[in-house]
Amino acid sequence: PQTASAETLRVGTECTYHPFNFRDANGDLQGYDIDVAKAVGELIGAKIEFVCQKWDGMIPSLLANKFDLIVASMSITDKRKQKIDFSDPYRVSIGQFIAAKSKNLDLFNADGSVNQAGFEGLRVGLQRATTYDNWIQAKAPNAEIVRYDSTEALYLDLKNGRVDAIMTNPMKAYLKFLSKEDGAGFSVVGPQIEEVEYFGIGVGVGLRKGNDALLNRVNKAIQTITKDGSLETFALKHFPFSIHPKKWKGAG
Amino acid sequence: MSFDIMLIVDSIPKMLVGIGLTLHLLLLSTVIGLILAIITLLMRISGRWYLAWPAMTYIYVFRGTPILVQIFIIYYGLPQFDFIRESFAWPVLRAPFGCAVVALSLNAGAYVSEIMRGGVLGVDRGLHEAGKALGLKVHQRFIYITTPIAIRLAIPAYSNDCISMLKATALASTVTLMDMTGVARTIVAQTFAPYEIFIAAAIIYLVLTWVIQRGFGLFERRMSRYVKQ
Amino acid sequence: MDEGGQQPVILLEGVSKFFGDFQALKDIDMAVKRGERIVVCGPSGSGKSTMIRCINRLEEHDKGRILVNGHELTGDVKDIDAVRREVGMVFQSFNLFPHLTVVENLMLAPRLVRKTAKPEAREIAMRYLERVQIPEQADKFPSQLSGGQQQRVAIARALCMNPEIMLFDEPTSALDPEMISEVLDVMVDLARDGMTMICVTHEMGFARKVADLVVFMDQGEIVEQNPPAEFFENPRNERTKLFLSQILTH
Amino acid sequence: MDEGGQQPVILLEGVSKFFGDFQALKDIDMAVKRGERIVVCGPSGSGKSTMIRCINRLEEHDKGRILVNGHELTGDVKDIDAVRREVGMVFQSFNLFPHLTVVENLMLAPRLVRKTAKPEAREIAMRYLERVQIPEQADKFPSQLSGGQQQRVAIARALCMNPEIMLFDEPTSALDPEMISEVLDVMVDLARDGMTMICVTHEMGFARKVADLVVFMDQGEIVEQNPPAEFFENPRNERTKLFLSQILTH
Amino acid sequence: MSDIVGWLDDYFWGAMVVLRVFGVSLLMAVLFGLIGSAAKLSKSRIAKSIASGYTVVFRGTPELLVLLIFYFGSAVTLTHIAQIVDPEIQFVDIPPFWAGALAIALVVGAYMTETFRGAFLGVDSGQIEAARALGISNFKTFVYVRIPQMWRLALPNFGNHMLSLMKDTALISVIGLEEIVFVAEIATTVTVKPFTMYAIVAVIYLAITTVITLVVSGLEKYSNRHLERAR
Ligand SMILES: Nc1ncnc2c1ncn2[C@@H]1O[C@H](COP(=O)(O)OP(=O)(O)OP(=O)(O)O)[C@@H](O)[C@H]1O
Ligand SMILES: Nc1ncnc2c1ncn2[C@@H]1O[C@H](COP(=O)(O)OP(=O)(O)OP(=O)(O)O)[C@@H](O)[C@H]1O
Ligand SMILES: [Mg+2]
Ligand SMILES: [Mg+2]
Repeated sequence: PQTASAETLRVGTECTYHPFNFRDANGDLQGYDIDVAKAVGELIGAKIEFVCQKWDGMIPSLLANKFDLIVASMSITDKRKQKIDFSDPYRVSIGQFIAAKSKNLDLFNADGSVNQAGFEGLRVGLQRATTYDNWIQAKAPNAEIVRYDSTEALYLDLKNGRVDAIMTNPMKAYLKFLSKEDGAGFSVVGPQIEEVEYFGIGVGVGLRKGNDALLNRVNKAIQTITKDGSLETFALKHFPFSIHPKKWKGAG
Repeated sequence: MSFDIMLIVDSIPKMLVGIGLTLHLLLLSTVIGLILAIITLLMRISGRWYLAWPAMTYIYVFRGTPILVQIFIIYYGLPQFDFIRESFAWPVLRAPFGCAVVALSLNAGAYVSEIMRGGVLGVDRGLHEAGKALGLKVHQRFIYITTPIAIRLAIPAYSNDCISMLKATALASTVTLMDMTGVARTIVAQTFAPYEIFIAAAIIYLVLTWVIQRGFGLFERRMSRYVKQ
Repeated sequence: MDEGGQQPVILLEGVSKFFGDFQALKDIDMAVKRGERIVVCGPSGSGKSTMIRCINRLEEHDKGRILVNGHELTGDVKDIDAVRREVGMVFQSFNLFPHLTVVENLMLAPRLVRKTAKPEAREIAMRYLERVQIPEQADKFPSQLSGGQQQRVAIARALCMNPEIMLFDEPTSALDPEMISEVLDVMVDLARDGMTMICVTHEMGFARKVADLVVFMDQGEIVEQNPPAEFFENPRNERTKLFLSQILTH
Repeated sequence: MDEGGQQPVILLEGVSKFFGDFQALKDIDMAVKRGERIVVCGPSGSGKSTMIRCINRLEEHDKGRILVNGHELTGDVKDIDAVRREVGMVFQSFNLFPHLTVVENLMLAPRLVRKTAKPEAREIAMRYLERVQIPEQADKFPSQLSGGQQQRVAIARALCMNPEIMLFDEPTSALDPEMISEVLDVMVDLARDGMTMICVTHEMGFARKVADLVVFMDQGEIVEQNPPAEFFENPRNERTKLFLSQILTH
Repeated sequence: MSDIVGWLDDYFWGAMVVLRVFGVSLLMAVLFGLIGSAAKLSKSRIAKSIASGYTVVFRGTPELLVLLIFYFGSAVTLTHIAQIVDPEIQFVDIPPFWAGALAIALVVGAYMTETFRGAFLGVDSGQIEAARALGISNFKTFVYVRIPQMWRLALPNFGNHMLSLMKDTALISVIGLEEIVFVAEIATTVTVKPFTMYAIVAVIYLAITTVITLVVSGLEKYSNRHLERAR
């Protein structure tokens, strides 16, 4: 309907979630989310303009019309879906615990279920208003949750010993922390967690409700970049490994 | 988006969960700040440069930079150095509460010492001279003449400073503390209704401000019995 | 250490005082005997206040010698404390302690300096309040008194330390005309009782009535000093004449 | 509207003034003829200031009539502005505008009220500065002048509006003794030139020298009014006697 | 050092944002302060109570909250108002820069209201009487006598308010404006040197506040020149 050339879409993203969305030393935005947003923009013929927004204000800002799309590694959850719409997922949504090796934490039983005793009084750092927050409140209510405004602070404080463990995205953690000198004494604890009930069906693009035309165009674009291997290319640009599990079918 | 008054009413009780932490922060940092301020003031008016200069530098730096930046430097910045993490101060600096108290107290110390200095300088020189002429010694003049008058002169500014401190405790939410603002931000993250929730929080802060102001007002009136109406 | 008779209780010899480059006192000589009453007058800025402030070392003189009751005023703290105990001072602006009641104002120095017990200090205070005729104001705060009453309290406060010498720096010039007389009355009374006094004032009626000597200062110097009769009827110096004509014209 | 001859330029008839419940003026009657010089005296709080402040409506009276140069003082703004242009006032505390130089102080009202052009306003200002004998201070700020000089500037400032009548409220009581005479000299000079004046003052020498009538007030009432000779030599009322005795004692 | 160099230009642009917010909010705050103090000194009871409501609310609420409320709330409120006029309108918004500047200005303006009010009262009432006795109208008295004198009295406090305004700009990172705190945060994610990165922020703020302090004390000297004794 709209003429493609005239349209500008403002995209909200965190700008501090390395390597999904971040700013390099030149001041340019980079990352997997950014690549996805740009590709989507190109496919639907709109100019993309990025807006940096703190994580906990992401949805309120979208609702307040500070921008038109969220492309910020936001997992598609039922709770969020009550407020906003999501596109099809463009990557999986998983979480994992990370802690010092020396702590020898015993958080999960052999069958993969949660070992409540292991969480007793454990200080777990995570980012405010994330899927991890919801998961741990439901599954390990006896842990002490420490909420941060950004993920980067998580690694700093894990290293500094202010929290016993963190729950975060393992791909990001590997790249940013575990593979680095700082992360030498740390490792993942327990399996990757991807319960759809908490983590949703993956990470998608967020839109205000009642914008079905735009939603359809975004969905179509995501299907295209999933099928033509663009997503895989984007991922390999930032990670030394594929972030898309073999069984993940993506959109469509 | 719509505006929901009931949400404000409903969220106020939830927010009160954080009031304890807010008040705890406020109390501790005003008390420590007061002690720091007295030490700094005495250093400044000691007339010895090696005491006065550090005090002035301290005041200059802390009054010249935003508290938010101070909190970030103390919380995120200091652990960059290994020696800090191995020092005796680490148990305090390790906890976000400790960091917030340290930042707020240092801030209060700098401001309050200036307020007290204003009070001391506001004491009429003639009164010092009268004390001298009566043969009172330096410390007697300071205790019996300067201090009581300076305190009264400083109350209004000090009460303003306490209110600024209350407002500054809100910044603790940026270093993971669940004070009232921290709680409010978490509720926003769940309800996606920032407008209502933050207004509810503002209402509680306003009530606290009112209480503080009122308290100081009564104190000032008591201290000012001798001033002509 | 005791000097009765003709030994002066206050002796200034060649006293000079500088504020930066400005010389406020130029080579002042003066001798005051026990029981003498000196009135100092002169135009504004002539150094009257500076001189009497040097006598109880609220200012430090730069040259010359000042002896008060046998103590020489040097940097020595002990001498200064001794002198201040023996010299009472009354200021133009009263300088009562606003946060203390009248009687507390009077009790403060005896209690802190002389370590007098509280009931005794109170008794002394009440005695001097009666002397200045306002015992009924004892429990008010200074701000609740008229200027004349405040100045009388200030005089009583100085008397409570039982000083040998009283210094007055324009004690009535901040007062409304009708209050001046109530303060001067108290001072006349003191003078009659034989108190040694140096009083900076422009109240020439007072000078005539009680002064043994009127000292006229100008530009940091003592220009003329004479008994009042001589001083007023027969001023020698031109500057004195000019000053007297100005002050007495209307 | 023109009244020469014996018509009074200022007429107060049964004027009362309340501050809350407190009655500061009680049924005051007074008539001042052109060229007359009135001195008002009386104890503090007797209503002297209040009375002359009512005359140019710095206070509003509550009862009675006040006529100034034919204008009755009511709420009517036009009349008030007209009156203020014809009545100059000099305050105890000078009230010079501290942020303006002396000559700017003098020029302000002519320029703003009479719309006089700048060069002309300056000329007028300098004329009156010469009259009060301080033309050389024109470009200083008030704070750089002595009290006596400041008060002379204040008089010149009022004269610049070329008023018919001058009101003085204790113009010398904030001054040091030597400065009093320089201000009184200017006022005597004005009086000799035939200016209508009402002057609140305790300078009895001045009253004797220039006043046509001395008015004594107490507790909001005019207790006695008489020519100075009669007033000083032969006071009738007890309160007048008491007051005179207090003020002339020392 | 090499950690820092690549970020210097970001800090520079961040500092520009800070200065822009500072300039805009300072102008607005002075305006609010003058209006507020005029209202408080006026005889109108309504104006008085609106003004005191304004000062109570904005002096008693943490700046952080005011900022968040304005950032999120401006859209809601403006949209509501706009929809009354034209129901077709879906969203109205003010950009974060203006929301941030306005929020800070309202807070600081509340403090300035009190300062200006005090300064107006501090002008000796004798001055106003003298002007009235000379027949100068109320308005002209305000312009030629009260404002020039009030300004001098307000200056020291005004300087303090400028400093707090400057420091409040640190909070706008919370609503996503890319000023220096934000730059430090981003730089930390790459360099893992939080102390260094935030210390740069502190130094920049210290430099700016020092300049403000110097300017204010210069102005104070200038505005007090007529009080210097000339002897
Ligand atoms: N602390 C000071 N610093 C610099 N100059 C001073 C100081 N105190 C006094 N002066 C100067 O010394 C001179 C003498 O001052 P002093 O107060 O003794 O005069 P005075 O005769 O008491 O005058 P007044 O009648 O006005 O009280 C004046 O010129 C005054 O400006
Ligand atoms: N604005 C006011 N509000 C209330 N009471 C006032 C006011 N102005 C004057 N008064 C009272 O009115 C009475 C007369 O005051 P006024 O100033 O006229 O006295 P005065 O004769 O000029 O005294 P002084 O010699 O002290 O100047 C005093 O009791 C004073 O307290
Ligand atoms: Mg003197
Ligand atoms: Mg009066």
